[in-house]
Amino acid sequence: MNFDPDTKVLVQGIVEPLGSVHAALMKEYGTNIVAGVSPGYGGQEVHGIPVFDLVEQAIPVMGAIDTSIIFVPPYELLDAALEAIAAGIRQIIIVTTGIPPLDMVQLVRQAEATDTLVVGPNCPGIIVPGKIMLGTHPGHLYLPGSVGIISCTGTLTYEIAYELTQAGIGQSIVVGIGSDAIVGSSFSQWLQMLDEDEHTEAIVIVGETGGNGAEETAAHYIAEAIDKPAIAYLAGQHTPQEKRRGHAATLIASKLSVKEGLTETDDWGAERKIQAFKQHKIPLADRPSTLIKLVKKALSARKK
Amino acid sequence: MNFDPDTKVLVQGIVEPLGSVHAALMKEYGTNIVAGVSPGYGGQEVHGIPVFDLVEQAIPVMGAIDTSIIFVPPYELLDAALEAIAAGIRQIIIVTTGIPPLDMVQLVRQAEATDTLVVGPNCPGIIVPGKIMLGTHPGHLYLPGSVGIISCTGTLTYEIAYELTQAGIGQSIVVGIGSDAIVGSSFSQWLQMLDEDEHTEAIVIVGETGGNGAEETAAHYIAEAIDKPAIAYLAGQHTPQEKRRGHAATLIASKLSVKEGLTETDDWGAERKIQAFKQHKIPLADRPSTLIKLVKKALSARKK
Amino acid sequence: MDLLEYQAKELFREMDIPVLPSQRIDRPTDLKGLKIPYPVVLKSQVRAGGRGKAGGVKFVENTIDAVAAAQTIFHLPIVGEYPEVLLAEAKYNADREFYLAVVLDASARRPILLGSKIGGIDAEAVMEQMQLVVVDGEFSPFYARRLALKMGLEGNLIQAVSDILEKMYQLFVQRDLDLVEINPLGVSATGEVMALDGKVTANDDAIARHPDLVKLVTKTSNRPKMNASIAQSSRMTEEKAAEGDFPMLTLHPARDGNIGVLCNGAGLLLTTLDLIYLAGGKPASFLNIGEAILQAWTPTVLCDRLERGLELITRDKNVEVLLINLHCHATAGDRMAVVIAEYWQKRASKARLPNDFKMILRLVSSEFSRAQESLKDCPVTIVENLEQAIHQTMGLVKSKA
Amino acid sequence: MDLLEYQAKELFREMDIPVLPSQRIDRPTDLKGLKIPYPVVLKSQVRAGGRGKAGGVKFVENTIDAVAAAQTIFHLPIVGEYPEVLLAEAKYNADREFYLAVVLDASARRPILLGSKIGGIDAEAVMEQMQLVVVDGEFSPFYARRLALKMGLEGNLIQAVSDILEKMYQLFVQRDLDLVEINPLGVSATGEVMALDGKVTANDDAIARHPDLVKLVTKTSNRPKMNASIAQSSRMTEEKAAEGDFPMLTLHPARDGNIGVLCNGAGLLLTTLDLIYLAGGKPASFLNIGEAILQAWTPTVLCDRLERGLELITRDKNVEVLLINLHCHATAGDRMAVVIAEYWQKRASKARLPNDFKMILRLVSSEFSRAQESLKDCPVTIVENLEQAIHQTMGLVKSKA
Repeated sequence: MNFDPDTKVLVQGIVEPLGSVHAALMKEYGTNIVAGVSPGYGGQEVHGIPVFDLVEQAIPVMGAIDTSIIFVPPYELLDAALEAIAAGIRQIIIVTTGIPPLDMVQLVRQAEATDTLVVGPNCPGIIVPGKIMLGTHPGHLYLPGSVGIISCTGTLTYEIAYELTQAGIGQSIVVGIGSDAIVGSSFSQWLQMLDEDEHTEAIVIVGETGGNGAEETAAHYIAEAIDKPAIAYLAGQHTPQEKRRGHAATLIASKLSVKEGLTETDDWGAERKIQAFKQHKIPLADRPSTLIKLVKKALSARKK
Repeated sequence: MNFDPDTKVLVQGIVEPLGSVHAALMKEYGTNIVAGVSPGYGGQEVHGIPVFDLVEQAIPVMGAIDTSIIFVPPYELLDAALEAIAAGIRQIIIVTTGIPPLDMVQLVRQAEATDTLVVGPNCPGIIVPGKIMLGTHPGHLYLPGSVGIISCTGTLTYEIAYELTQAGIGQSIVVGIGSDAIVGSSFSQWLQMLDEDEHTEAIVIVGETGGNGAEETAAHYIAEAIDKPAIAYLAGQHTPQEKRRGHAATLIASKLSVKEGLTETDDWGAERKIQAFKQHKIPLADRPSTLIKLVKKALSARKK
Repeated sequence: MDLLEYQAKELFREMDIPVLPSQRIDRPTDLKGLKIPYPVVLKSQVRAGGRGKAGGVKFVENTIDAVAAAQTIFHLPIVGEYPEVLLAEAKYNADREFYLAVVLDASARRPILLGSKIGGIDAEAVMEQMQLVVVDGEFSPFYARRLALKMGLEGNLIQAVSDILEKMYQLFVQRDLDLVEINPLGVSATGEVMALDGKVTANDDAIARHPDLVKLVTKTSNRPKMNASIAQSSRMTEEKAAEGDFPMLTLHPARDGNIGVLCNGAGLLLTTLDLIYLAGGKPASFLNIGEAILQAWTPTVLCDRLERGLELITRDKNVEVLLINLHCHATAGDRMAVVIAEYWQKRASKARLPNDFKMILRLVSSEFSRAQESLKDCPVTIVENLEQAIHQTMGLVKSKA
Repeated sequence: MDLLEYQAKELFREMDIPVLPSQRIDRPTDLKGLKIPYPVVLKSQVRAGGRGKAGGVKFVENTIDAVAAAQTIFHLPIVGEYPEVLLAEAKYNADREFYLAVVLDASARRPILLGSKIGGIDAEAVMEQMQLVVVDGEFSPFYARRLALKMGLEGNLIQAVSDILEKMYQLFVQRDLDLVEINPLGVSATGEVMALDGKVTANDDAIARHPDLVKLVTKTSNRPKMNASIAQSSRMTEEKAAEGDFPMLTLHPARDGNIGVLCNGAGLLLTTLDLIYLAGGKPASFLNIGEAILQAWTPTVLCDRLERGLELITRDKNVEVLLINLHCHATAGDRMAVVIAEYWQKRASKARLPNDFKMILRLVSSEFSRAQESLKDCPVTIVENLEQAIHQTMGLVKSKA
């Protein structure tokens, strides 16, 4: 994990509409965006950022690059990410959405083989308030502090950070891991990293009761391996939902013709996620205002 | 390199005609063939060797396996080799011939990623005279001793070993690396291993003046990195051959429409190979009887 | 996107996965030109499960019976879905039946092979024998043999079944599928195998790069029914339009409520709905106009989606109070406010909104004060705090009661 | 196996690599039904290079000229090869011409991409600008862009050229090819690209698993000429028979000699020939019946190949002395000796071998004495030592002189 303010950052797909907008916003926040890449646009500039045709062209000019943030269209994502890995970049944040899952399988294989951290796809990325913003977080909602947030949602991540900020509780790091079926880094991976991060005193998990997210796994992982206080907020606890299949591999269960057989319990997926946190006595909020209270409680308990 | 007599050996394709014949011959030579694999034949025995359906089934029964010798048909080779690697086997000898080159590219990639030694394809394998035979070498032609042979030919390898044996010169290890365009391990790789092998006092390179072989590269490698005396024999030095293209990547030069441009010199490929050895003052024989003399000379010089 | 059985079998045929001779039947009279000898099986081509038990599969011995059976099946809905076509297929005498599938495992983040020595419609029995192999690295046929052995197969059946699995895997990868399933795989007394029924699910994100697949699925027009429940909707709100660049907007009607909710982002929508339920309110319809971060969504696109979203949600006449909850960043909040102001003026002037229709805009944006300015002539309440927005919404609902 | 230009272009079309409208011409009169508007280029479909300079490519403006030009080209051999078909193709005005290729690099043990900003027939100029990219890992399009940039391309041409390279690579891998080459790739003034000429080489070991490729290349019957030189022959002695299981035997006639040489193994054959030349002998014909280790070569197969090999080499009437040099291991040496004895008796009794025809068998086998026994009634000299075998062979040659 290398998110110092001087970490060198590249934007792939910088001439894409979103890439251009967010490159400017990141730069404005103070992120050290040293180069952009968009094939065919080499030699141009976007918001004063030099554009190259290929990632590997930027490196002799700019030196080793730590992180790439990718905004290319979905069918070009796998190639762009592999290009970044081949050029030696070991932190990749994928904002792009709509990526074929089998492309992600290939990317995850290569990331594992090269020890590359992949965040996303379909995610707002990472922000270390006051220091660096890598993705699409609206920087003005955040406040430097000691609470780490790991979220699999999009704008709800901003909402939670904003409510913490309004309550005077700053954040050490906020990461949106993405909400697609296959994501590059998991709740558990980030829990581990935040547990080791010296600036983080408490960890907030933001998830949903439905969806593909691995909130349940996160609950078990917290109980097993995390020393710092962790608090969860799951959206959807009061909104009626259809009964879901109870198999761990949701994607499997929802598609097989024999899915009935995969059912272990008949309750909601929601209920199982909620139970996982309750079982391990991990504080679980059902609305943002409750979350704030629980976080405050955890932080003051830690200070004693 | 692990070729002790107690090394555990597996034969893939043991029910194939060649596999069955050579499994028996290897066993007779004293090789510790612990299992054979041929899908659909699990539970049977071939020459008293138990047969399994899958490599990974043999391991819990027989313990970790060091080497697999593969005799499956060419289009099944890649799968068989990947199966062996996935089961943790790190030495693979491929006797099979007629393997599509792109299958070898895939295999070489996986072998590199897993640090697996691949010998062949289209090769007679390895023999450590008096100790172990892994492949198709006719054991009765060999004599234990201190000369290592690395050859890219087939029956000519037997011929050279036989002539050394008849002259009373024993062999420490004889390896046929195979004569296909893409081979799993090269002259250079084996030169390195034999240079480090405590039982080897001199190294013989057996090649051809034509063909795909990397004899020229071997000559340069010997000059750069090998301390032990090395002697080469190239077949074909007196047989008229057509003029060949002088580019290192023979396979490229022989196919491109612009190959004329790739020609660096206009002489035979043969002449360039011969020159490489002469340039580095590596003794080069033009007939087996000369080779014997040169080996004797090298051995006696070493004893002084 | 689930393919129909006959479409799945067209793909099987392409991959040399053995299937029975069959013929697509568009209307009962097609059976007079049947080229398959009797006895024949007629099968309703629907995406829903359980067609066998529901009477959607019939064995027939001659043309007269076949036409009558086809008429019956065409008029028999399976879980609410009428078939547009039937499949007439030769009969097969299976000695045994297996289950095989290739699917993506989200937690392993790898494709997996599934197999059971028991196939067919008794899901519990199938599951009891279910075996699984994760395809860790690049696929190679030994993964398929590994599954065949875990299934307990022996002798020639190992190769026969792993050959089928290999072709299923190739199909899965070549066409970017979510699922390839054969259930049952018939095994004859002599050890021959035959895909008797098949299911193929295309991936919505990947299908656009497979024109042949698009062509195959657009041959028939019946589409899977939309599931209105939010558990699904949090993922299904946006469904790729076949020809457009952007996900379609889909309205999700709830029951008995009178509050409309429009958000950008599924999680934000869920939180907003939670808070409404907690305050005693009842939603009528809800709509997610999309995460701000969606690929290629320029401010213009999100403004356009907001406008279309407003139109869509105000069509629901049960919506008396509309709560719009937006986080605006790259898309400046004031531009969104202008869209709302313009929409309000246009609709209100044309009397296309009821007089007592109320709107609350909860907006998080650095342009909040400019947004306020844009909305000053509209009867739209604008607030920044979420709990306050809920409070005001509930106040408006109660004032109407 | 080299494909003809029009076959290569069929594959290009399949991969959506842009090619010009073209038509295959089997006889000059086909040009009367030409569907491409004039002016048209007529190209001799031969595997040999240099057809342009040799007059095998002609521009024509109308049917009369076209028929005449076709007649000329059909009767014009290119490096000894007559075309069986011509290709009639639309004319293209290229602003620039590039060179692109995908080929396997044996030393890197990886496929490589080759590209030059100069294409066409001036090989030296093409080579001067040649750039190379090794495809280390799984292919991804960035490898193609890497080459385009090394070639010095800018702007839209980067994507246009790397798109073509990506498709060439896919073709290369999907069909297991040895080479895919486009030379020249025409680039129009507006930056459009067009494959003007193409070369595709199928891999002899892999082609059997690509039935469509087998079908494509067996459409025409003209085959590459056999190169009689041993430099090629050490690899070309065995050529896969299209329908058989085992490589075919091919006899390689030398010049002016009177010694036949038959060995098992190419290296052994080379050594044997070297020793004959060193002793002042001259080979007439030589034959490699195959390495003992060839896949699935049971003793029976090798015996059969020896028998067929004997028949083949004794057809060369220049062969007065035949030296057979065999290493026998899995295939017991005595069984090979029996084959030789039987062959000798059969042929000699039918007077199909000249009276003074001599045979030397050099045999390395643990069954040497049994082999000796089998040959005791034949006038075949059997020895174990190679130099001695050469010595005896030379003695027999000299005794005949």
